[in-house]
Amino acid sequence: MKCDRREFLKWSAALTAASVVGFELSLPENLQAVDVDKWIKSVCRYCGAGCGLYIGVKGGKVVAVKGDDKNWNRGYICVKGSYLPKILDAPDRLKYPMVREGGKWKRITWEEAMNLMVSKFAEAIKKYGPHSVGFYGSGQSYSEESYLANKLFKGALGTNNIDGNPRLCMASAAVGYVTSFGKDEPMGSYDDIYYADCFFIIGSNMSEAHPVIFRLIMEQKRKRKVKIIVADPRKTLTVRNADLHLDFIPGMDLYILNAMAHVIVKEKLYNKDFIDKHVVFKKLGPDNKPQKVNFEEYVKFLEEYTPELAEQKSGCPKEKIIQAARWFATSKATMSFWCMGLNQRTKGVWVNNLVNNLHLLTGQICRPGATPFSLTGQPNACGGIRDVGLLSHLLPYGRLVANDQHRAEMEEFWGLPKGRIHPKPGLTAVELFRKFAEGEIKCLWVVCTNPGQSLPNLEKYRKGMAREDTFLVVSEAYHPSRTSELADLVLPAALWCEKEGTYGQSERRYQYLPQVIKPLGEAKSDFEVILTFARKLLTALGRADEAKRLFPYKTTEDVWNEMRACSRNTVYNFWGMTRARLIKEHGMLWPVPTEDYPAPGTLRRYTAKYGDPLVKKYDPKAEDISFYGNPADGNRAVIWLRPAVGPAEPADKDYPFILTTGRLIEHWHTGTMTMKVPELMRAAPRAFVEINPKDAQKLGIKTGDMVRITSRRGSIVLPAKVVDIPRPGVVFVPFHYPDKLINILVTDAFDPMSKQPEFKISAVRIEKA
Amino acid sequence: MFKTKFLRPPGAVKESEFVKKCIRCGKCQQICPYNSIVLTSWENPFYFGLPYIIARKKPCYLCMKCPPVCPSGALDRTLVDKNKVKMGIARINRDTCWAYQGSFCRACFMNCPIFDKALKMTDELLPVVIEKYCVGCGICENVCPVEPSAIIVEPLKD
Amino acid sequence: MFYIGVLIDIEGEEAEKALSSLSFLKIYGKKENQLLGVIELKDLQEWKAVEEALTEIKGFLGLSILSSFQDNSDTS
Amino acid sequence: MKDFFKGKFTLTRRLFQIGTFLFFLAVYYTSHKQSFLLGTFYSFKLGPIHIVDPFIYLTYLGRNLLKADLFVWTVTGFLIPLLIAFLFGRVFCSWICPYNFLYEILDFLKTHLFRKKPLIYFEASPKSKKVWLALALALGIFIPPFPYYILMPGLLSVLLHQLVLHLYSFILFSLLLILMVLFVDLFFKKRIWCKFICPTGLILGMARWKGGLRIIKRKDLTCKECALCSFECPLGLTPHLGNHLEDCYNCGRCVDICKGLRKKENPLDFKFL
Repeated sequence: MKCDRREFLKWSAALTAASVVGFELSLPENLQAVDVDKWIKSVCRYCGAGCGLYIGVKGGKVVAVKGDDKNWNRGYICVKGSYLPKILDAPDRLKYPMVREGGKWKRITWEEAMNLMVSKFAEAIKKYGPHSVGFYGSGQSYSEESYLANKLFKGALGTNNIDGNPRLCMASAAVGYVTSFGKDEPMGSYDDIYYADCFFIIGSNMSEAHPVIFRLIMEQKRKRKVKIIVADPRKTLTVRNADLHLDFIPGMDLYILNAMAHVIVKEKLYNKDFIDKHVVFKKLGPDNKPQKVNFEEYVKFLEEYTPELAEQKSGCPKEKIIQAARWFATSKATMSFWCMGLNQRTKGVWVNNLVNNLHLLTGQICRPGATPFSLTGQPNACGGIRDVGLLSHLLPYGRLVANDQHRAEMEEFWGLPKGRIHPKPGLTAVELFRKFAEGEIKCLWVVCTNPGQSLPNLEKYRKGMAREDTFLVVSEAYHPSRTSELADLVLPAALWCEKEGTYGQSERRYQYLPQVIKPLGEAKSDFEVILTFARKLLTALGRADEAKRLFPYKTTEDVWNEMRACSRNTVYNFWGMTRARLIKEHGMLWPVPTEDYPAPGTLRRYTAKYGDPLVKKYDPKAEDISFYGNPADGNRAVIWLRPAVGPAEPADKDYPFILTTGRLIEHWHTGTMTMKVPELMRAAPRAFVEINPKDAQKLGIKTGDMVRITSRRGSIVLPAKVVDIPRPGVVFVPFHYPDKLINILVTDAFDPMSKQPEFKISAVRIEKA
Repeated sequence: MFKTKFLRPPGAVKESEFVKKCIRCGKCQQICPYNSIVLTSWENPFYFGLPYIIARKKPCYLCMKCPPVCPSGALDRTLVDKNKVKMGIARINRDTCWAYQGSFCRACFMNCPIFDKALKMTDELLPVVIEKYCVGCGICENVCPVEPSAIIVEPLKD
Repeated sequence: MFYIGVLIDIEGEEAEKALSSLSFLKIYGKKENQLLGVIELKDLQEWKAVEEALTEIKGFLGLSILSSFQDNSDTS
Repeated sequence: MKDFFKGKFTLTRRLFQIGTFLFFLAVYYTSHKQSFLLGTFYSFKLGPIHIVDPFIYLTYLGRNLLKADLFVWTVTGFLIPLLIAFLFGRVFCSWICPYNFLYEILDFLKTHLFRKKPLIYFEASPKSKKVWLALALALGIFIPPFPYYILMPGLLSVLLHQLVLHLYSFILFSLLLILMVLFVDLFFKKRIWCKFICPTGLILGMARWKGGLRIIKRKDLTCKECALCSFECPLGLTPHLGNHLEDCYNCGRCVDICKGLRKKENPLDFKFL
């Protein structure tokens, strides 16, 4: 980039000015970041924010990445996104299939690998029936790949033992939305950030896990008077920029949320006519069946949850709770964000319901700036798993396995014989690996995820995965990882821009990722692998005709068209999102019923006034707001009476501390990709345990001392980082580091409704090592 | 052509005085648990044997073990509180720092031992060094993902 | 040095010609009767002189400041 | 190889020299965990006391004068080597100093490999030694790095620690320096370093008390004037003439050799008080 400093600064001033008033100024050639043949529009590989970016290619290699300034992220990307080019040719990329023989890895060809896999799966199905095989998908594979796997296992094989790793991150949010609004997926979008006056962030460290969204909020904080409330037991960077911080004992946030509802009701801050028109009240009856109640009973239910009780239980001062409730209710538009802090809990669904309740109670919903927004962890957890239905209790696009009518619809759509889809929901992630450990599941195929490091109570499941008599196949781009080291067969997978497909991020925006370079070595895209496996397995099972009929696809576009058709008469309806439009646009938000429906699609759902095309279709007589996803309750949303309950494993005498795990900005989940980038390793080189200075002083621990952390399931030694981030009594450990498997200590108790394990709260003991 | 600006161990007296007072006995280097201290040789033969810290390779983690063992008063023997250390001041190069270039990175903020005092994040999520509290330990320079580091600790000039 | 991104409202051709001849102003974009440019100042005291120079030009309606960049590399 | 250790005093001296080497290795490998034993021959911390090389401390005082930090333990540490020298003469040089040990090893190898006529040893008058010491002190005061280019024991011990830490740039620099010094000392002017240039040696020599430990030639016993002791003396002195006291560093080699020849009543022996 040969231009002097003065020139660069003048151009920066011009460009910034232009962007403010929407002038079209293109960068002159010499100011391009680096000399690049061409820039190709794509999406970041990492978190659920789904930042659009341009990939710079030069001579068949990816050399640079820059933010897509026409997408929602307006050209911003975070530091790990900026280093994406470095993960593609990282040292231990898996280049060819390998099989484990006597503890050593032997290289084999793709045919041998496929034949071995097909024979193993076919033999298991013939001998023990279809329920003896399983599939563990990922919120990072592309939507088409997950749809294929779902169709193969639920449709062709007729087993529901297929689950995705969003069971560990988004299941509670999904069930929360379904119980509150009838259908899954948030109804707002990032566009609401520009209208919201009050942000209520709970159980989410946005500055680390969703940095670019957080940047947009901070931009609003600079430009207009906005109030930011953050409820988090750790004083993260998110908290340090907030106006009000609710600091509480982890697990006790149900008390706080109920207390906020209590204040809103007592001070008459609720929106009575909204409640009358659009809300019903329910509680779980004695026989665990939902029971309709009226508003008065809800008020009586809230009586008990006074701010004083909340303070006594959660340790959060009552003035702050009252202040938060008032700001939440009286602001012109309140937008709430939450993430794993609420989802990864044994009461995940309930606490999701409580946040939705606050929005329904105060009418802060279905208008610009007012919406409950659940942040997604993985880039395709929404588009590829929750929408495509790759969870053991789901069928594509809002259909449930347990619902006969839905099963009939899918069997008819896929052209399957009656009754092929099994009526009972299958095993969820934790149960799937429990059964695999017990040997009931004979063959398991893990694609694009790392359960060997991310499952809770890890030791038990790692032993299970290492069993000799079961067959574990892992499709992964890197080897060895903490899962592929336990596998019997590893298949090299194409990575990110080495294959094409679509991602669906948190705000229902589907975006297309083109293939930019050839896969490394013999790596193949999961689409190809699943397709060939499906055809070979069905022919091996003697159903060659079904193989041809069910899997006729040649490219991912064929699958995409089938998916569009499948979503046509559902609430997800994105029939208008043809592949061509997705390639042209910077992502589109469904529902997009027709092909000429303007980009970027529907920013807000359930409100006709603010542009949801399906309200008129599903609820003609509604004049503006209609929760058409919940016809059973008359297109009304549900406020649930959820009693406040503590965590499964609270701190006690011999385990006085609470361990919470989480992410850093530098690394992505189990670090198979980001730990190959030296710059990111420099910024976050090793695992540590964050300890509050007061606790550290009591235990005589200084930064850098080795500390032993013990829970009921195991113990681990980590360097201490004494810093005023976690509240007294809480310690934090990032789960990225393969050499320090913190998930061994984490409890695998899970939410009875969503089956999501409680990563966030485990009781531990700390002593100097 | 010889290096003249050295980042001295914590508690060091003024540079001109340090050169005269330090008897180059290597005790601070030996006690340092992180091997952060190296002795000068080719960099500048006039400073042969004087201890200094290359923050980019190994910063000073302020464990405060070296001042007590210094026999000659080159390091202030009584210094214990890491907040009172003054080794240098960090300077951010806005042209290469990710945060100032539109990406979002906060490695220096999260690893600063004087947490949220010596280095703060502004509303625009840009790192800013507060010179009054920055002790100049070099941890930020060590963790900065950019090569060469976008935040450099400049040793104290007399 | 300061670089101020500005949007200037003008009326008539000669105003544009006059503006583009100014030394401290560089025009980057033009739309109907609006010019987008960058004013370069050695320091803030110079701003008054710049403002007088601009207001003298016939057809100059007004300007709005949209962005500002400071180059402190030579001062610190 | 055997006669490198031959002789009662020589054997114990070798054990001292090897012991010192191993002692420093142990200190460097445990220096992260303990702070009781730390340092090099420039200054060594023993518990609270900072033993310090006299020349280093004198130049330190000279460089800093009033601003010098007269830490009580460092001052006591400065007096200890002088006290030992006062009582036992330059035993530090012969029994502890790594440079001398290295020199003796190389000298031993040289004499065995080349078998050539031994070079003449460097001689210096006491007056010139005093002049050089004064000059060295002045240089040490006005050019801070000066002492570290001429004090070999300190440099060798720091070099050993850098070897433990694998800091190769410093190792290369100091090795070159030491090899140059050894070359001059072995091939050009034998023993110039220990007899003249090394200021610590001069200071310890001057601090010697006449009544302290020394090697004397007894008058009452006849000496056969075989001069074997002078031939073996590592400093090239002439104990058989009895005029060695000026530079002798009490290594005891001549006493060993003399005993070796005659079973009893040999004229050379140690004397203390």
